[in-house]
Amino acid sequence: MNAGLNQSPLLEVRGLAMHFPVSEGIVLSRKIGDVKAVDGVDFAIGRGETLGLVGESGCGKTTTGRCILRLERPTAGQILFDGQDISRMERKELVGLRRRMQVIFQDPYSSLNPRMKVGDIIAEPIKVHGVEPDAGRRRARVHELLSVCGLDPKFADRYPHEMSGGQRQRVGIARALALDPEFIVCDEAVSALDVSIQAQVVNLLEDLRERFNLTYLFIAHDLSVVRHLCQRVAVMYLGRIVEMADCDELFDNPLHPYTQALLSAVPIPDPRVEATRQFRPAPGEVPSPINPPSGCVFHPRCPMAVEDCKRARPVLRELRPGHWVACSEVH
Amino acid sequence: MNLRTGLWAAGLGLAAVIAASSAGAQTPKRGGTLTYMISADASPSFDGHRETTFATVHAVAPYYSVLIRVPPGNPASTTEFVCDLCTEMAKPADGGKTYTFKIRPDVKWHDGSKLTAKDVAATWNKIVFPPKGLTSARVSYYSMVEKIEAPDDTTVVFRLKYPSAAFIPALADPFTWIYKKETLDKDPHWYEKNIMGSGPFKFVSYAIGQSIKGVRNPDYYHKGQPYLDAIEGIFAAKQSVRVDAIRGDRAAIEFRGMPPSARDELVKEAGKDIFVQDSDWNCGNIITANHKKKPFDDVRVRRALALAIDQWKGAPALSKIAIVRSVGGIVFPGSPLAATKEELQQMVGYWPDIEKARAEARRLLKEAGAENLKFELINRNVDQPYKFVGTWLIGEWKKIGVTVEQKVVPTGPWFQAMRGGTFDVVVDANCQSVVNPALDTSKYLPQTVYPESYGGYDDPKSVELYNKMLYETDPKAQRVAMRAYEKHTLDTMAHAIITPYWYRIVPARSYVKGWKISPSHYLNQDLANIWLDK
Amino acid sequence: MTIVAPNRAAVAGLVEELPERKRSLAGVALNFCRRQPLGTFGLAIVVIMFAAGISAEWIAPYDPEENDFSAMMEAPSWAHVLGTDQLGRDIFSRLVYGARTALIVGFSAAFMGGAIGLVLGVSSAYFGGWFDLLFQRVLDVLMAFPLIILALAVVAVFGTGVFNVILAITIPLIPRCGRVVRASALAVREIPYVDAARALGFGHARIVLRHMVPNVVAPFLIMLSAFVGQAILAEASLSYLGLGVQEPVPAWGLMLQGGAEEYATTAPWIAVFPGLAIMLTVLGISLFGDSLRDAIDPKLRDR
Amino acid sequence: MYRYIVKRLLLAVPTLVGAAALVFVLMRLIPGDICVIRLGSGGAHVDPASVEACRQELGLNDPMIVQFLDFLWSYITLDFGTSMWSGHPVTHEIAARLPVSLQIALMATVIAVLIAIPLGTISALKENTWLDHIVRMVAIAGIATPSFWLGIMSLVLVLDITYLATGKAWMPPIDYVPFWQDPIRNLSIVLLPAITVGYRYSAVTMRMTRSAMLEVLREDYIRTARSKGLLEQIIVNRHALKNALLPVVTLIGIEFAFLIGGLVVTEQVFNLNGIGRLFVQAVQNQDNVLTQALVMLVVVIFVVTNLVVDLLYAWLDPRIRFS
Repeated sequence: MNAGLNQSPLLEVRGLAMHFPVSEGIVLSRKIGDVKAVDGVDFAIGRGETLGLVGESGCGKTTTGRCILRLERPTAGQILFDGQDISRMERKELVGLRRRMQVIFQDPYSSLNPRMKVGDIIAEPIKVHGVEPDAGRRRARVHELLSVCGLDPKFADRYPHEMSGGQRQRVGIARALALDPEFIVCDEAVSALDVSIQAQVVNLLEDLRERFNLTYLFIAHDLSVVRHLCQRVAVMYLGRIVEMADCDELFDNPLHPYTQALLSAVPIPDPRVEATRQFRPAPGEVPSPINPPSGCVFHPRCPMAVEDCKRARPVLRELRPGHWVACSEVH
Repeated sequence: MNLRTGLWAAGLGLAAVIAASSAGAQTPKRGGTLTYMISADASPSFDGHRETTFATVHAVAPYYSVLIRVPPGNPASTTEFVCDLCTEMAKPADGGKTYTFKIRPDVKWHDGSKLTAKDVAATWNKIVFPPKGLTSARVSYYSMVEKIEAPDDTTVVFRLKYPSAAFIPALADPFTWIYKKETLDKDPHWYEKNIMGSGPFKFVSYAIGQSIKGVRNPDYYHKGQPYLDAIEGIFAAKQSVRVDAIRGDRAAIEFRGMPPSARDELVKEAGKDIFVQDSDWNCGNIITANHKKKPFDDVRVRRALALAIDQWKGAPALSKIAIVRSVGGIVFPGSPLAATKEELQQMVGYWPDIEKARAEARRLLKEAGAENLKFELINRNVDQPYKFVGTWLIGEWKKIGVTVEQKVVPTGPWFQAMRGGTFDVVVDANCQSVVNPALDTSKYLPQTVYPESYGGYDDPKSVELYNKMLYETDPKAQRVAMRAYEKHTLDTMAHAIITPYWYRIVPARSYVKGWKISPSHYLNQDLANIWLDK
Repeated sequence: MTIVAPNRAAVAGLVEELPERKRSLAGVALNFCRRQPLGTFGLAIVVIMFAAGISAEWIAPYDPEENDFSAMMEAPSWAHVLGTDQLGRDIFSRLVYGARTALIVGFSAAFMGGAIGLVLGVSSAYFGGWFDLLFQRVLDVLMAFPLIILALAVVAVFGTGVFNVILAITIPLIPRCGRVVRASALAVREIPYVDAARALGFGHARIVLRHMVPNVVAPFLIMLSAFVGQAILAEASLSYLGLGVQEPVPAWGLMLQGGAEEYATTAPWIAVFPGLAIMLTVLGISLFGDSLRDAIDPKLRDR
Repeated sequence: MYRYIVKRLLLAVPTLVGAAALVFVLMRLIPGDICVIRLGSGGAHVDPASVEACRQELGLNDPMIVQFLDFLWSYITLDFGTSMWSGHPVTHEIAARLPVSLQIALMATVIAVLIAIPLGTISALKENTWLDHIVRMVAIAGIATPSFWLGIMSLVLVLDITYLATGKAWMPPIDYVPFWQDPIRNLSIVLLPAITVGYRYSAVTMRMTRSAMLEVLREDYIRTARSKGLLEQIIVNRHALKNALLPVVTLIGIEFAFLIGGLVVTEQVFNLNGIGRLFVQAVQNQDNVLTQALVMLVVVIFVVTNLVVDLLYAWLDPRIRFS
């Protein structure tokens, strides 16, 4: 599926599934089920594009990101990166991929090794991948990267705990850029930051995209940030994509009942409260991913649900040009 | 023999009174319980035929009779043997190939039944010809025996393949307890876990690994004996525990032997309440170099190792802290076959001028290209006297520039190192019960002739000299032949270094009477003649 | 990619001044001494023992391995300040040299056991899966063996000698360390910088050694101080059973073996001084280790 | 709950098998075997033919794998074999020694708890005072002292003091008698070793009590209680101690499991016929069957104590539930 793209995509995900087995017993353990964290996800991202992936916590968006990064080995499906399926690659084969695909994590406090100096953190991948064997030139490169990310190069001699959250996140970004990647997964990259800092970092990301022709998968639950940064947005619920469209189209004209509920939940101005509050756009509890509801997984909470929704799993259909919805009841 | 009497000045200037012969003068009193220490963890099984440790003898011997034994009144004798179950010592007949013993008719088993010659013959058949699946530890002592029969209830006949002077001493082995035929027929393993004999004491109880108790056998055939009402042996491998036990009068005696420090401590504190007997011990540590390893294949190196050791100064010093005392050659110092001091001093390793000896040792090492020799000395994890001897030797060798690391291992690995020939130099031991130098010195023969010789050498000359000594019947000529064998072993070939012989010191509460020390801790342990002067 | 002048975002980031560096090392030490008098006392003992061990050649008045049969079991005097042992060796000299042996055995066993336990514990947490399961079972097995029994068996297999004794003590220390380390490494493993390292394509060895090990090392170092004490005591116990360091090497545990019990009443100085040396050293190390933990543990630091 | 216990016990199976394999291999790595030891330890003759017969009799000539499978199978059928040294069933051998060791272990535990908890608590309450320093010194000295040395010294002291006082040295009896047979004799045997072991044990426990108390005392709810003006006594007893006890209980349990190891040396010093001494004998005699049985026993004690500790933990802290 090549949803909504005119050119050949940089990344294409087909039928991606990630099931974590749940077993019982110790000596003779038997499998009693799966946590279906990701259960058949398809999307594609064009070069230079930013795709937002939104949903409640636990919907599988982070797992999707980790599968693409191959921090997990997906249970099923294909991940085509620049036309090459990386979903089954072994560790050694992945080394080349690592240079082209990077990640920025949510928590700037824990994503940096506290025992290493900032300079070493950024220099390490350059050294390991043999990009720049010369130590002096490597140091210069680190300084460049720091300034690109808006940090005084003197920070290279500091430890992460001597820096603020925003500064650390810039170090994280600099590290991600160190290998000169084409594609970056931003896993809730700004969620943990204060609003003012959030804006700065979002601006930085935007800026870097333009300058280095980067492609982002931007995973977030904060819709306003997504709207600011992304060209397209995919909405996930319980391991599946329920709606995907161009950013403005989705925000202005959400079709899936879940998206509608999501958008109707007004953000609370205080970012700290916003970041921590239970994000529950629809009535009822999110069902367990071990035994997801039959048919359409959203049907127990869906205001529009009909009897048929319990049976048939709705497919993602292109209702309007570039606007895909997985709901049998919207037309 | 060689039982020392008189005053013995101890290291701390204390004197221990030893008056072994005076004990017999008093009339024995009846009654009382003797609590004695057994210096081991526990007897393995109760079957003397199967076991080799003195722990088994000390624990179980009082419950059994034997055919013949060393005289209880003179256990130090190396030549005299007396009857226990027989009525008279057998005379060799048939050119020394037949020995006929008459068995006492008045012997009862502890279960009340009568002991007959059939029991004796059955027992000896088990010892000499163990059925398959049964271990008999001393089979090799009896290789001359062809047949053992009991033609009637009072007669046992031993038929030999060839006449042998070693036969009667072997028959007096202290482990050869007589078992009941009926029981052996039912279950030859029965005596491993049970005790039922005809000895001076009846077995009462055994607390596993802790103690063994018995009471007087009223039907004992040696009339008047035993004097004690009851006995209790307590196992304690740790020396300090045994010393403390005697010190605190929790036990009256320990029969194996204690180091001088223990005696000094006891005498110092309890004075005349402690009575000490001591004797040279038919045990010694032998230093064996592995002839199969360089540079020990070189006789010069072996001689140098022997020359470095100042036996004459070391022995008296060591005797203050360890259970060793007399400098000797390959023959037990008390034996008529043993070398005199003058004879010893002619040999390498016993030179009176130690400086000259060490200079020679250095010269030999240099000549052999083994200066700055370094090696590992395997020793057994036994304090007394193994480790003391080892430490002393290392100090001596250091004086000729030889560096030695001592590697101490438990008994199993120690044996394995010797048997497997994986050592450089090892502290070996030779410990026999009945003093019999002609047989005891076979230890120094090549391994091809004597399997428990661990030097790994082949030496036809040595075998020739030994055989000459063995078959010599004239005592004087035998002594001369022994000197030649000894000189060859210790000097010419330097196959072994003999460290000072062990010295047995047995301190006891002085109310313990009647027991006499012997050169072996295996002998004279049925306790029938002990009485308490309380 | 080429980089040009700082851009808009970069300028926006330069908002905070660089923070001041932490206190100097001397300041930290001084503060430690003031707050932890017991720890300082312990440190002093350890330093003295180290000094004794290092400069044994200059301090010891006699050769510690030289038997002197003319001076056996002499009570403390001016010639032999702590007396002589059963072979006439100067006890003070043997104690001084023994400090070297004790520290070598204690520290090598603790560090080797600690280091192997550290790497195994972290690897187990990092790799997870069957490796971790297997590792945990192996730990259970080894932990269930009493330390001294395991050491006894190891010595029985390999024989005595300083190196083998170190080995015998090291092996039982590995699981004790591995277990604690694994627990903290499991927490570290969940921290995103480990994921970041994986995403950057680093090898397993680099991730374990460079990213995980340094971050579990603080509790580990404190545990090490306890291990050093345990190792010294284990050596003494092994020696007591006759399977420790062997004569004539001067070692405290060895000095307590045989002689200690045999002459405990007639020549008590033979037993008393080595025992005191062991006690003081282990006491010093433990006091220091405890205070270090108090000083580092943030939960205990706030007062 | 029962599911949890069953699960934990099942989890112990691989541990048991692993321990079995380890001790099996270890014992066979030791050079030599029980036959040369029993036939040769007297220092006399070791007749090769007798050694061979003995090896045959004890099954030491069977292939390793056969021996190991036999060993496992015998445990499955609950037949623990007979000691190669004495020929007695190992259950017999162990049963004879267990009472002494258990009595000392229990007495040491009681002594430890009685000393450690009050002193540890006081030490924490009076943190950084001279009292605290003294208690800590005493505690750490207990960990730092080689227990066998302490045993030797105390034994000598008893002998010397009684000698000086009465002119006749008194030492504890040497052969163990169960408490119900002769309480005085029993206690005079067991008390000294129990105190020796208990001191070290109490030292470990005291340290843990102190640090656990300190931690709890800094919790907000204790501060609240204090600020409310509650009596110190009540705070300590009702609030702090109860919560501080959790890690202390764990430690007591784990140390109890390790006590068997600690007894190895103490039983040597006092010549007690217990499990620890038997262990050393079995290893040194290379009595594989007995050593294996003892290791299995210790592992079982270890597993069971850990389980009991966890259950106790849950009982003390209702927040912990098993799932």
